[in-house]
Amino acid sequence: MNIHEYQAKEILRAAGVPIPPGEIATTPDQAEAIARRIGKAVVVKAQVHVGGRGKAGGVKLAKSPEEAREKAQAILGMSIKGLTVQKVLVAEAADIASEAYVGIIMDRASKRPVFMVSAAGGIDIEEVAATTPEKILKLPIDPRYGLLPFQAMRLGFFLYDDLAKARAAARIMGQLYRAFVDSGCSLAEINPLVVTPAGEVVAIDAKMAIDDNELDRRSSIAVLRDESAEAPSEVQARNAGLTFIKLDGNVGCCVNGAGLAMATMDLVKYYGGEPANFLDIGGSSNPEKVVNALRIITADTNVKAILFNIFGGITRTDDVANGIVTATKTNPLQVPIVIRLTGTNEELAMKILTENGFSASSDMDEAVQRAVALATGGKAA
Amino acid sequence: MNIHEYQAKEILRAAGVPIPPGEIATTPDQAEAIARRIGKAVVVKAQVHVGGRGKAGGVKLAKSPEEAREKAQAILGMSIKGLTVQKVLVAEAADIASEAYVGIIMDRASKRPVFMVSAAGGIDIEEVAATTPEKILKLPIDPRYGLLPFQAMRLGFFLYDDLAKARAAARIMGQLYRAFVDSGCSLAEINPLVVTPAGEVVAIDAKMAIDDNELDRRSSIAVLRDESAEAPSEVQARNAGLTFIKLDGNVGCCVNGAGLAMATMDLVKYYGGEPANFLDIGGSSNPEKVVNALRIITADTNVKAILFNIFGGITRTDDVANGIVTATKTNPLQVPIVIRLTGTNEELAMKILTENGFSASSDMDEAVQRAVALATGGKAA
Amino acid sequence: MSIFADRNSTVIVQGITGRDGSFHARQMIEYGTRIVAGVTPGKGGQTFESVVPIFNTVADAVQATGANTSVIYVPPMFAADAIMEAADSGIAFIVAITEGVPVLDMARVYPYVKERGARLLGANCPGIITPGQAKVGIIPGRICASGSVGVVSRSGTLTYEVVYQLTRAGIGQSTCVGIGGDPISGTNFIDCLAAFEADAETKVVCMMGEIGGTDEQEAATFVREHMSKPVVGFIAGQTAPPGRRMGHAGAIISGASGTAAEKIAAFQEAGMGVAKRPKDFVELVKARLNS
Amino acid sequence: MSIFADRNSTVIVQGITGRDGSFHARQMIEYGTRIVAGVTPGKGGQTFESVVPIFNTVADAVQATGANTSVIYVPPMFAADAIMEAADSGIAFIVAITEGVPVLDMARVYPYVKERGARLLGANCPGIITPGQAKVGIIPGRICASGSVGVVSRSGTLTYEVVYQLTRAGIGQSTCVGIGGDPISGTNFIDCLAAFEADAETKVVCMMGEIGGTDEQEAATFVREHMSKPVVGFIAGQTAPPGRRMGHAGAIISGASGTAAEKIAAFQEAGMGVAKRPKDFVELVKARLNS
Repeated sequence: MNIHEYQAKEILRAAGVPIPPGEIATTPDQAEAIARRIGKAVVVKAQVHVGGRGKAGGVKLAKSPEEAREKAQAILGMSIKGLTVQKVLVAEAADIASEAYVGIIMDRASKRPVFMVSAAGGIDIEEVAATTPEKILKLPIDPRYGLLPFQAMRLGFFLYDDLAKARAAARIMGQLYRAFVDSGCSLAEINPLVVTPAGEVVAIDAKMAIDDNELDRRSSIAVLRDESAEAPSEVQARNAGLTFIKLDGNVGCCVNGAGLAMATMDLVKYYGGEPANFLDIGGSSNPEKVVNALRIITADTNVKAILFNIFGGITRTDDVANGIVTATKTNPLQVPIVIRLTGTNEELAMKILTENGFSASSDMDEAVQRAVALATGGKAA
Repeated sequence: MNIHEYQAKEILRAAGVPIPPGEIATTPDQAEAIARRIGKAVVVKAQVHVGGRGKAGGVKLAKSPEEAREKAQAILGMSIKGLTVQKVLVAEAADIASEAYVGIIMDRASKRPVFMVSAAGGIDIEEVAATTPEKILKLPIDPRYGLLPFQAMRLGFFLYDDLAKARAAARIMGQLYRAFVDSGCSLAEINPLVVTPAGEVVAIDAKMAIDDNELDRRSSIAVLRDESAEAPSEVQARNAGLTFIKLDGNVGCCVNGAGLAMATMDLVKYYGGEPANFLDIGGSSNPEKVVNALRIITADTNVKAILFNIFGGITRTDDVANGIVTATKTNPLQVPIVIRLTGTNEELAMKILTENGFSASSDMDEAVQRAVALATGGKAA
Repeated sequence: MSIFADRNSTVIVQGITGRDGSFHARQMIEYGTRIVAGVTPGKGGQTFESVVPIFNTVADAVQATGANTSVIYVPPMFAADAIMEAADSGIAFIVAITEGVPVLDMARVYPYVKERGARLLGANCPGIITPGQAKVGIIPGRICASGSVGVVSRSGTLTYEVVYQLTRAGIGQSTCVGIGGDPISGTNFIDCLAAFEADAETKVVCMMGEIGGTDEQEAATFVREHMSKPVVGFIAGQTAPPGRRMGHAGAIISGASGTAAEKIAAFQEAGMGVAKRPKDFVELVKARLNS
Repeated sequence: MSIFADRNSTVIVQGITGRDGSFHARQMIEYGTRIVAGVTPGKGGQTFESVVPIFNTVADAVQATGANTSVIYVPPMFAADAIMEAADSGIAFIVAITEGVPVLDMARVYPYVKERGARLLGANCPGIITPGQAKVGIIPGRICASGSVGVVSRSGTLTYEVVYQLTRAGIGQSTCVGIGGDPISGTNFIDCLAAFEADAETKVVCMMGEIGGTDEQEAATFVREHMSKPVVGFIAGQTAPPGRRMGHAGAIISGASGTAAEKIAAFQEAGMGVAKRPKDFVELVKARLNS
């Protein structure tokens, strides 16, 4: 789960990280009032869950409260990579002497959180990693010990020669690591970490991604989810216990298991079609899930054919069949459906489907090919 | 550093351990008032830093506030193993269905904190360990992980078959471990942990010993030191940066280094004498320490001779010599002194002593023998 | 022969009285797996299905039965503790089925298990099956057949699909292992490839990877450098968009890394067979079994 | 020959600009120890005594000098971190002089150092000296002489006393090690006894223990079971009362355990020589050197 910059900053501020003041505004009026309270030049920043909002015009400097209002007016309602800006952060504009990057990611290779810091901050760290890796210090953290003081100092001295600045940075590293662990992050980043002309070390921008598996035990983090910043179909799917990702094709897919779901999408492509979505109904046998899945798939007007691919292990295929029957009785389908079922209770499922006017196959390739044909040519098999 | 039962209970209560209410009283009046507030039968318990206060009559049941006053009157001012009772804890008397022992010690062999629990509580756990070790479960805790939930449950089930009681005990184990670590303990004990007739699991008595080395970073624990419960000479020594332990003999010892100090005491005994104290002036060369050491040794009227044994490594023997000269000028000695010095600046030290009328030897055995002779026979060498 | 689990596996089920635990315990018993004990705190002394003794703790269960394997079906927030309990109690092979275990938990669990010399499979995995000998986990027994193809995969139902197609084509398996789709898991491809290489029964290995991370690339390097036996690979997620988690916590393309294209390229460089579709495994394996 | 430290030891001083660190760094240089770097955060780039380069971190110092040994003189609350920094930076032998390190810190430090394959001596110890080759710590160089007696002790000045008496009697030492008086320390008697047993130069070992714990008893068992070389032992604290910490954090008799009497009995059972007084070492060692 991604959270907004302003939310990440609130977490880091509570952990002790020095961050210039700022508040959230949903209207130009509010933005002006906040800028007035701050009483200095401010930056108006779109709060959306995508990178590159600066280049998209979502971050603007304002030297007066009036200007803050104008800039907020321009940014609010703007669309950045398909997401509409509903909130802006109005934050004090800091004077910047130097910019650094500080981040923690959960690293699969070392099986540990890894610090990445670089004195070349403010820009895309992946580009720095690709072109000048020597400018990045990567330091794996043993989660049993946490960030040790000597590690924090090593990171601090990598950024700054000066003891006071290295110490200030080390303190911030410790606070960032605490926040990373306490919030259940998979990523936490300060970019840029700046030194002001007065020599203070402060965080100007922050980003955090939360491990979805942590949300059940971290209610104060779970409430930070901003559903208005996500695609409505994905929100609906998540609330129904489904994993759904919208894509641009026209073959709606409904599969049990993430690996098989991806393989099904790939096979659609292999046979010349384009998947409309990734949808995993999981291992449960609840017909209700199938009903919800069909509702979500059919809400996408791009979808020209629906493909079910179910390998019954824990999932009972008769439950899936019943779900399909129930759902289509309530809301008759406007597009053709192709069903592939095999595994647990396969015979029963076939019987249910046949009795209700559906046909089904037990061969994956055959089913995918038919769905692609239906979506592209419009011919029902 | 030892802390009182009531202090340990405050720490554990703050950590969430269920403990029947109780308050501290320094007068019979207060004891009566507390008993009245509690409104039930109470136990009046002497707060002293020694074991076995129950057998010594320092723990008494009182069924009414008036009786609490009487019992407090009897216990306050009582002397237990040489320490005068200055405070009593007046605590609600719990009904007891069963008693268990729960303790954590820092174990040298496993280099870890080790839980010790036994359903045979309420009595001396060392006796249980010696006679029926199978009644004790010892569980080392990896300090990098802390007490893991499964370990807490294993301990809980060792005490109770019943799930609810095992869970309650497991929760208390976790709270005790937290308190152990957060207070910098070398020992933390609940004895007895009782089950009430209503099935609740509560702590009736608690004991904590703090690692002295933790006190510098734990000011909230350091302030719990009750100097009125310690021997005044030891308090004075500690405040002067010396390690001093009073013993019953008549040869006052002043040595640099704990190992050499013990070996010196042993040699006094070997040559037929009895050491009056353990005193380590440490590795510093500060003459002031020598002055304080002499003041503390001579305050003991049992002391019939004073023995210095200094092996100069970091310690400069001339500093020690100067300290002896300074101290004896201000407060002339009433008992003979024997000085053994060797090592760093030995020649200079000998010169200082000789010029000021002292003699000194460089041989440890010779010096100890002379000191013993002086203390027992009274003959100055 | 086989890897990690066989007829000598004596298995404890942690969470045996739960919804999933009880269902799959019955399935495993039915398959012939030696389920020697169950663990559910507070139900110690009872029995499961009138035959399997239940204990309060894994330590008790191991002491009473000498079990060497454990399979875990407990809710995600308790899984890390259950794994550590098994490792601490002397279990040598731990299979954690539970899905949704926080990654930070696994980062603490991994060195704990390793220090105790145990092997962990998962979490968030379908488990392992050695056809005709032992099923530890949730892989359906009836889709498998005994034979000489080793199967290792990051996914569940995709594994079933491939195993099912192999079995229908008359190709049996030595052992099928689902290592799970989480970013940090106890056993990776290389562990399984090394074990299959050492297993006399296994002649060919099938490996189903997916997008995210670099495990498949490292596995390809291992195949090139250390394996004499042929390996056929497949990568799911060629059509997945970057930056989106495809169901599995680990199935996510970060920036330009972890794509299907680079993984397939690594397979090809290692001289592995590459299945473009799941069904391609059948012909690719047949050709290698006969060569 | 020698144990743990010799003329090939290249030594970093952590806390070289502090009061104790600078004093003892000079003493070590004077003795001929190869002090190759100092570490004090914020003083990187400066030099100590115009010759020893100072670095901000141990990692920097090791990278620049390839040092294999570190000696630590930092305040007690920073000692645990300094030890871990040394171990993490690839130092193989770490000598922690600092007194007053919390025991809970050491409980966390011990497995950290061990995992990295380093040896820790201390904390709260006088260090080590191999006469004529290297002094790492605070043992006065002038009381030692090169020879064939290994010395290991839990105390500081008591060690000096014994070493001094040996030297005056013409008996030189292979290496003198002070393992420190804390309840948890990095190196114990057995580690040193095993090293002395393996050291060709060492003919006899002197071991000075004290009350508290069971290290001496375990050492006696080790002597009986694994040592061919004669060992002479001494225990300080025969007159110490139970329950009182005798200066050293570890020197405390708990209940009936850790007494001098039981330790001396263990020495006798192991067939060791037992010195009743420090001066007895001279005759006991002489007899064993000549046998």
